[in-house]
Amino acid sequence: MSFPLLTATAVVPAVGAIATAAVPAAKRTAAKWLALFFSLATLALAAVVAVRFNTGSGADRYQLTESHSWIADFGVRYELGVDGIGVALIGLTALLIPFIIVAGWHDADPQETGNTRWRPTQGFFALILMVEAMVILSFEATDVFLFYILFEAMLIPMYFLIGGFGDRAHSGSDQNAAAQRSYAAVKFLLYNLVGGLIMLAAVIGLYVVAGTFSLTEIAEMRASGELNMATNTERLLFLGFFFAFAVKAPLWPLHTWLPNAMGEATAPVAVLITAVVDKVGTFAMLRFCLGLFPGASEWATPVILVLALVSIVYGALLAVGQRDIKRLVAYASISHFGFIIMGIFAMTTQGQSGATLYMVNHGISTAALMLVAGFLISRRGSRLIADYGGVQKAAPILAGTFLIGSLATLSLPGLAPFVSEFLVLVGTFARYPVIGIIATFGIVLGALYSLVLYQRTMTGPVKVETAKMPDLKLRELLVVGPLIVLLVFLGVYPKPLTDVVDPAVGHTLSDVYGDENPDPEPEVAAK
Amino acid sequence: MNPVNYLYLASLLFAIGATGVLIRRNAIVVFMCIELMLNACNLALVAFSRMHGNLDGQIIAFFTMVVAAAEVVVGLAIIVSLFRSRHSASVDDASLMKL
Amino acid sequence: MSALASQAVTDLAAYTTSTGEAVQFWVLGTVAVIGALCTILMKKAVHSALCLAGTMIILAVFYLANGAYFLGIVQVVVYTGAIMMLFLFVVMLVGVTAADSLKETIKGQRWLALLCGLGFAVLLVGGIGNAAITEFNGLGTANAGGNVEGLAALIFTKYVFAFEITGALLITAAVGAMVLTHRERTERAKTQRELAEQRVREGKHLPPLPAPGVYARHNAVDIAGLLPDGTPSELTVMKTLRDRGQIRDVSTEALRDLAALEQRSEERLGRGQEAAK
Amino acid sequence: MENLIALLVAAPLLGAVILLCGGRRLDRTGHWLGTLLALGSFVVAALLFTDMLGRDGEDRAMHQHLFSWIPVGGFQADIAFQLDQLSMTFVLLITGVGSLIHIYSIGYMEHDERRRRFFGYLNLFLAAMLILVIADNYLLLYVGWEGVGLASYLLIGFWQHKPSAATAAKKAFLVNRVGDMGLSIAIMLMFTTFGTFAFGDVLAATGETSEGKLTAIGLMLLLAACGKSAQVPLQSWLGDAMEGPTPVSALIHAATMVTAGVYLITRSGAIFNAAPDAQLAVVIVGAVTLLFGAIVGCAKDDIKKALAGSTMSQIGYMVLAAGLGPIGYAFAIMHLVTHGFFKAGLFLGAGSVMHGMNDEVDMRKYGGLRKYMPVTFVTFGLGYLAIIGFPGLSGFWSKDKIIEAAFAYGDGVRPWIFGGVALLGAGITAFYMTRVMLMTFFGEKRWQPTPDPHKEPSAEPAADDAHAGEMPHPHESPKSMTIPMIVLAFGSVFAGGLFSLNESFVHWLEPVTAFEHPHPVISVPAITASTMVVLAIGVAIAWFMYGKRPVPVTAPRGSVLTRAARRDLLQDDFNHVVLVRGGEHLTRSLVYVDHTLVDGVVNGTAASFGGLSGRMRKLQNGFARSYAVSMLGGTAVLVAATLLMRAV
Repeated sequence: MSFPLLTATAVVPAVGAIATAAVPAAKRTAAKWLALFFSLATLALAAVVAVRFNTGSGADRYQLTESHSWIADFGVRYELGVDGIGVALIGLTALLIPFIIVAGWHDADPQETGNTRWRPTQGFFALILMVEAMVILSFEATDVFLFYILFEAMLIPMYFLIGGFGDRAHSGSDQNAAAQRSYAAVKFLLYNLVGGLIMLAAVIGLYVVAGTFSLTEIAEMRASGELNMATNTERLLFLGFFFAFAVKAPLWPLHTWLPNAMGEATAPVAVLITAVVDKVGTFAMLRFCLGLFPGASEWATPVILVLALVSIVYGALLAVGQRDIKRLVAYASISHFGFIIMGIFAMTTQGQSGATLYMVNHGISTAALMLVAGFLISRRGSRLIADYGGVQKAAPILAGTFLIGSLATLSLPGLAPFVSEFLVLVGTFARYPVIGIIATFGIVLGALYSLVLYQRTMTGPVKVETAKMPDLKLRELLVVGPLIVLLVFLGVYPKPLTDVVDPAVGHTLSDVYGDENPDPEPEVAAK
Repeated sequence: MNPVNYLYLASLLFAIGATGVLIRRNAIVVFMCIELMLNACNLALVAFSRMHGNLDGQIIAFFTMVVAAAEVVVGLAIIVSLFRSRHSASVDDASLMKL
Repeated sequence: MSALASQAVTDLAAYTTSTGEAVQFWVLGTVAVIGALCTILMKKAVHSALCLAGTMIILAVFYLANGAYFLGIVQVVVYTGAIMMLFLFVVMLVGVTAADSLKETIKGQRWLALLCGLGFAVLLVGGIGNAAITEFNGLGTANAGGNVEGLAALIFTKYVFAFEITGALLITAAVGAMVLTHRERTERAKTQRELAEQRVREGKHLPPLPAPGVYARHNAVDIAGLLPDGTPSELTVMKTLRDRGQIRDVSTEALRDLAALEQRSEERLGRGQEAAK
Repeated sequence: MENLIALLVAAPLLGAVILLCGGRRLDRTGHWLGTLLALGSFVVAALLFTDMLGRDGEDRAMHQHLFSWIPVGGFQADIAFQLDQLSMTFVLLITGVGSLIHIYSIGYMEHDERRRRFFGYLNLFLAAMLILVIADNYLLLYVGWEGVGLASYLLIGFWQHKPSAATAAKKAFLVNRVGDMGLSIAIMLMFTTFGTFAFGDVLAATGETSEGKLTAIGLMLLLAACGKSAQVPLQSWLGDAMEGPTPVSALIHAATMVTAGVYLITRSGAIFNAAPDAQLAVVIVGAVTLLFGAIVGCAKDDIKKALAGSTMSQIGYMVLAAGLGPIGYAFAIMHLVTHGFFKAGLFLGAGSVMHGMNDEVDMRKYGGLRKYMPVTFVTFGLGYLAIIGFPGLSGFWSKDKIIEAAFAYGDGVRPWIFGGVALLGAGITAFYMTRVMLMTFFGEKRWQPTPDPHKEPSAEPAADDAHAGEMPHPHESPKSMTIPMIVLAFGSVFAGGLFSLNESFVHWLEPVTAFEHPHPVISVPAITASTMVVLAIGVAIAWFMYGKRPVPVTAPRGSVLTRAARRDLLQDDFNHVVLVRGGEHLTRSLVYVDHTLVDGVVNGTAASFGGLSGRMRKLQNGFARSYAVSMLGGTAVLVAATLLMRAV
């Protein structure tokens, strides 16, 4: 029995959460450092996982596996294992959390001093770490039931993070702000709970049909042909799972919770939502929808592709129409999630590798843009684009980083998102040319909302309020700098990532297509 | 005649008692109706014991009476104290369960 | 009595009963049903109680006819004798209240109730008929050693625990009843002086309440006395009657009398004027 | 030697990184560093060029494979460079002109406190442009393609405090993005068709697929070219791009970036050769733009906008030539190079004039400047002669050849139509360039006090209020500005002749772009002669209109065409009404829909559940008797159920 590495990656942040929560009220700063330390420790462990992960051709699909009986009566097992996709996303999560913590360093400082029993800061960071633990474990779970538990459980800390620690920059009275905040939090919770409920039904149905929750066992049964699932059953179960993931992802028309949640939450929490938690949805589509119900996935592909297409265009258009910086970023994310889902269900190597890369890159780029936007908002105290202008004059570094974030969002070549977006487009185009071409319009719209945002906030005549705006402080620079470096690096040399991801994508596609080559052959045989 | 008729009679009385419980507002009358239902049961039990040719049915009926007595005692006591506190013996006045 | 009983015992073990019993059943059964109906339909609780008592006695007779002599007697003694009397006491205690009226206050309650009742009856009858019990073996063997002995044997052997527990139950009930109804006086009773002072303090009606019917040339306690302007005053009638809503209002006829009196005096005065001329 | 290729890009890229991340401490030295690195890149280019000359025609192409970029399944993208004669030509042009303009900017941007940043952007542009021309596959080309777009975005919007500049920058980027869409679709098509998008493999395999596919690819590439090279219908951004500093206009929007489209088409020659329909489309676009730009150029009073129109039209010539196929490629590139010289020279001259005139851009407020800034006058004049195709100067050699080739295009009416258009274009060019020349340097002074820059922002920022309201006193610009102009003037005089010397340029390019001699429908001398005539007519008209009569300071109302041309032939109004307004309405309505419909459905369900539970709540009326009813009912149901069970 070797050292349970995967468990450790989840336990460390969980312990950190408890420890942080236990820090007495007076020692607020200590709590922050403690949380940061634990998140960094998690990052180190994630690095170890990435190193230990074998990307060789002969390597098995799930590695570093652990398996213990949990609820014997229902055959529920505590089964962990990572494939390349999991490794990539664990890496992303473990990487982003420290930045989120540093970015939110002062977000949860209590406004009214003196109240010694009131410990918001501890709670804030503890909740973030708790989310990290659950997300990482859900990337590792190979037991459907275990995954479901985590999938649902991570809603609770998210709920408190959204409802409890709102954005202080808010137009309107405090009560108004509080009302909107709790509305957003409840909306987030309800949407995801409904999805989860339907998924639960599907999970039970799966158990009835397959008699086990274990991905690996089901895969074996499928391979040996023991698993005889009626076509309709499979489709219903698939829909049950997909609905939950589509809410989480979010896919049009189930997206409306995201703008509220991201708008009302603090910027770091917004990043946590869109860059980390939502990825569980798209990741689960790859691992569970395709892995468990390949036939149904193929059956549903056309509809899903159309929905994804709608998300892309619709999200981008709404982003153009937004007045609120954070809502704009939220709608941009909806558009990007459209790309991810399109790549997944294009069912080509390029598409799915692109989608996986997209998850990582979108995480990083959105984090960069959103966190800078958060710094900007915290300076001016307003989320309305109209309140800004000429910031570039007062705070060139802030403007520069903001510009790079925007450029990453519009997936400029040379930055990471371009690689993934182009892969997705190529992968889709190879099988569904029309959809691919329409999706390509997305890059124009992407440029539109990104540049409009930059132009309205950063350029133009200097406004009185923005004239004296201070530039990025060291702490903020420490958050944004590495992210930007990472964006450039992954844009120029994404090979390390693709090497990890590709075998996993191969396995996923072999779930659907068996041994035959999933990609359509080019017309002219390549030399 | 077939003693089954006793059972028919019993069920008839029982139904009447139940209806009474439902339509009367005076707690005392409601109680009487309950007593009526109990008696109907007793009648049925007695008839059963005759049919099966053993006395167990009568024993149960006997116990029923005892329980009924106890119930009446307590119940009427409740009614009295209720009347003292609210000057009314209407079951509808005690509608505090309303949301 | 015992002879009749032994007579009954002999012909009990049969597939059908004697015509005598049949006649008895049909006659008394009808009465019992009517009694039950009266119980739930009578407006006054007292009447309901009496009807119920009647029904119970009839049931006692049926017990006897079914060979349950002990129960028959107990029925008469315990139920009709004790429980029903208890009921009557409580009825007296509580008195007549507005709850007595049969007018329904909850919308649709009555129809629903009737529906359920009828449906239930039909179901039970149907069920029993459906069970189709044709033959039955009477209590001849069971009652051979006498009914009471048979019961005693069972109670003190097979059902002894249940028996003990019912005993406990009865005691508990008795205690419970006492606890519920008994009210401990916690403070000293007020003297008349104190009461008077309290009345003065609260500005209540100071002098003794006017007797009923005093100003209205009536002398029944349930008639409100009239104020000088001829309107009746509730105050003059005792509280219990007021609570029961048993106030006979005679103000109208009193006013008519007044009018008549004035007319007559008019006539007299008129005559007086003529005399003056 | 081949390993030096990467150095071409590395040098300016390094400069960009250092200058943009360096911070204020580099403010004093930054511009020198940038210029040095640009020159370094030029030196490397020269070395490679000499090395290349050393070899013989066929194996002059050099390759350098750095590393595998995106390896995913069959999708293999590499960071790899290919330097053949075509690329070499561009590299020399870019680094050469680029370095000159770096030097010019040192003087030009002297008063701008953000000069370091400016040079950083310039270096970034050089790097991107070099990547574009030395990439060995379409995807890497795409990187450079968007890179130059970014650089031009940054440089057009360099004076961000001016809303007009920011808007122009955004517009340029967006319009380019539309073109980029074409490029990316083309790449996807190539991938699905050939399974690769490396130049070598694709261009070699064109024979193996259907003409339809190739036509589709060709049209997509054309769309890309239209975006980048400001061809109709995507030309609208170039005029506004003049908001940028003049050196930027000279380098990016005259000499190099805007010619990327021509490079793309020439580079993909094999595809176009196999798809005549696509070629025809290219030719038509070129011809239309040629006239469009020329007409716009005639009407503009803003000197830079006039030059921008001319650029558009000249690139129209190149695209036209590139569309002609093997008979045209070489001349397209040749005109591209010569144009690079003289148009850059003209822009720098314009910049120098504005420099002397307190940043006045309206030619109607110039006049008689030749005495005051002789160097500028001479260099500008030489550029002028070159562009109108005065015999013996660069423009003459390149443009005349294009006209010939146009007359040799296809059969039937085509040669007449396109040849005629090209000829007409030459005439109009002569007209508007003469107009610019006369209005600027001849005639009497029409100088006006400088307007307050804050009221109507002029193209230049050095709008320090010192100038406001005072009369301009034109003076010659500093050496750092004049020297590049002189060098470029030399180029515009001699380059054409040099290239045409026993067709050296054509032969130089022949291995890359196959070459056939054009066979015009009318004899070459006739064409040359008619060109001369048309040219003379154009100049004469201009002289009568602007030379003899005094030029009014406020523009006359002019004919319908003139007014339309002043507004870019109403093309912008169309965009504004259809795209901008329509888009705004679309997004607004969508926002509304999202809030009411999509969100409303969900909220509606929630509300309905609330109402339902409210009604259920009524059942809990608290009356024991009604509860009892339900109990009895329930019991009845149970009994019924049991009975049924028994019965069944």
